[in-house]
Amino acid sequence: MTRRFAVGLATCLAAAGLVAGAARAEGDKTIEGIEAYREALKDGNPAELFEAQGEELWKKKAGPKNASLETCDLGMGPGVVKGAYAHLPRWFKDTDKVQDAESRVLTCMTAIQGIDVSKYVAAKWGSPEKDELNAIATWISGMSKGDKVAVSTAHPKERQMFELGKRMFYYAAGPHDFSCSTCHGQEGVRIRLQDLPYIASPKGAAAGWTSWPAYRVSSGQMWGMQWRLADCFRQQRFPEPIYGSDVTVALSMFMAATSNGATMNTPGIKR
Amino acid sequence: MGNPMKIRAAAKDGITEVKVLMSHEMETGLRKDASGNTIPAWFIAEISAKLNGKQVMTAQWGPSISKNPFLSFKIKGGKAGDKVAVTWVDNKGDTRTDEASVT
Amino acid sequence: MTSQPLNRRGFLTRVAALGLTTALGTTLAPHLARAEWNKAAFDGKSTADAMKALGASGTADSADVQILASDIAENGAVVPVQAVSKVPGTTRIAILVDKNPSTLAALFDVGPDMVADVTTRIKMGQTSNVTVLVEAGGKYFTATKEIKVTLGGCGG
Amino acid sequence: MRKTIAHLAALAAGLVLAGAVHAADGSWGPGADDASFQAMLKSGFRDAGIVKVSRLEQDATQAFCSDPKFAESKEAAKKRAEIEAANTATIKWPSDGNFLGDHKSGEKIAQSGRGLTSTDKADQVNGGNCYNCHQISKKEISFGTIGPSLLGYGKLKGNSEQAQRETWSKIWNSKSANACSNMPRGGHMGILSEQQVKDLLALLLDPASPVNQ
Repeated sequence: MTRRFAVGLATCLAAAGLVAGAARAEGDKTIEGIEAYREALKDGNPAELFEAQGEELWKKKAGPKNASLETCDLGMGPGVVKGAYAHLPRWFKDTDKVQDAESRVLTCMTAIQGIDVSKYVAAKWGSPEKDELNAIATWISGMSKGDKVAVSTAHPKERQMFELGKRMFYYAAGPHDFSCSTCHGQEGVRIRLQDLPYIASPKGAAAGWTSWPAYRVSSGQMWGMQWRLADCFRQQRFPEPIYGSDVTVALSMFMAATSNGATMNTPGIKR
Repeated sequence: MGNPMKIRAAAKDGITEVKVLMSHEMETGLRKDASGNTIPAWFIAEISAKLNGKQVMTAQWGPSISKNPFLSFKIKGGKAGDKVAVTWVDNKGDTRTDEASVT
Repeated sequence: MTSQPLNRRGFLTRVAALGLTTALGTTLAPHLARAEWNKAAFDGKSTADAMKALGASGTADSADVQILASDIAENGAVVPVQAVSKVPGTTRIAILVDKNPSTLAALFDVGPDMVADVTTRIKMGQTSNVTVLVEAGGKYFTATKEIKVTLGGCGG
Repeated sequence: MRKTIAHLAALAAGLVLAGAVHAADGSWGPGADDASFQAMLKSGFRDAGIVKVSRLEQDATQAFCSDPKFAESKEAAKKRAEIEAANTATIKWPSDGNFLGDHKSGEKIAQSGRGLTSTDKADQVNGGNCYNCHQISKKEISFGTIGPSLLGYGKLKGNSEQAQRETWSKIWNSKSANACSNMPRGGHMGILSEQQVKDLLALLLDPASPVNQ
């Protein structure tokens, strides 16, 4: 990666050398300011408001079957939420699919509550339907806060999802030739002032995986990983990934399994 | 009546620090929707807090306070088990009160 | 947890429908604070305007007033600001963002049971001076700091 | 541009097959389990706004660069050179022979990251996304670092015709010099108009531009 990057830009790099000194002093001050800003935000994360809503939705009877989601099996047995997020995505016997928290909740809404989830899948980001799903995912993720990520790739389908996700990570297309790796394929770079984790590395994968769902201060919205990925694809100039689809689960699987052993710090707070 | 607030109140060395998160849009009245219509101002205008029923804090806010507001303030006195109640009223007259115990 | 009794909500809805509320809708809102919502001050388009509406004259910078905020905000939608007054007898603390359309962000009445130390988060449309104004014994003290607002993300 | 993509898609299909050989050691990655990967792509996306699922079709350059491990390998050197040559052949030089536009317009284009996303309108003027990855003018402190700093670019490089041609080809088609550059092919892919590329050149090379102050 470094090599291909360096080749075409050697002339520009020389130019950078001229001014690097001055730019660095200015840059350090900027970074310090941003650090202080981020620190100040940690004091109160509005994600807590969404966790409360998510818990309420989980426990509320709804749908044609007038049932709550309290018997939903997130992989630790029916009704067990504590610690479940740290083990997702995983393969589920009943669906014979690898699912993340968000796609699994859709399965439970269908099976337990009798809800036709197609309207939830189709709904726009920021719609009441998607807000419900985000709140539920936020609450589930918070119930694994402090746990170590422990995602299995032992089942052949889990292994397959991991590999498909890895391949998707490097898939370049669209008018800008962007892939996930264009921005997240190397260490220590940023877009504007936004640090970009190198997601193919354990440290970078952890930085991404363990801090979503997160409250976005820029929009005042609560984003789950599904929304995070969808917006990455939007900025990649890709079409929209379908909520809960294999491509989203595959990327999550790649990230989650690469970050195994890291500590869940969800829900997070982001710019 | 909005969604519940999140209130944390902790007493230390004779001071109770209260941290509140509120669920509110805090529309400025300056933004336009997709069809170009101005979205009306909608924001928490007044906020107050009581410690064991006694008013200890009042404030007025404008639309320059961020969406899903955060407020932290300090009360003289207070001890574990005391009740802190926070109330907001928005410019549409909607209001909400939530309570928490001091830890 | 207590919520608004429905009958009063209904009343307010009807009032709104009749167009009796002002644009900011405050006329008939219930009042918790001692003072009426200070429309004139919140309508102020600059620090000077807002201060005038607050009756603040002869303001002076004071080391006893502190504004604690990062030099740079990664996003103007949420800028944490802490306002602290060590001036004895502080009765009011205001946070003003000079370049905001509504300059006055917050106005706290500091009663005898309160420490003059409040933190909230404000919106900033652009890089601007932010002023903390303190009233104590009829006198006014200030502290001002420039907070830079940067563009984060891809801008798309 | 659409024509180019269709044309190159055929090339890409060939490449994907070639990839299958390369991955025959039992590892995953491009080429392996291709059916599953294609099925995943097909079922995983939907049209949104101005963006159709057909955007997922790759041209030869994109297909090649989607397997970075191979693309950077010794064995791929020949292929890399071919890709660079093919991209070089696409470069359109300024129709009136003038390379430099207006550096002030260039700054605006460099600042903008808009255009061609599913939430952009079809008539949205595309930005260059430049500050997202490069430091350019000293005044803008919010800049990315995926690309090198371009501060003082023209001061170092000069404003000769050669400097202009090099810079033009880099912006028009970055893959002409580096098959898998992270930089978009601004002119070639129709992201930027000829005038916009001229304005960006002025931003970088015009001695009066803030970049060179």
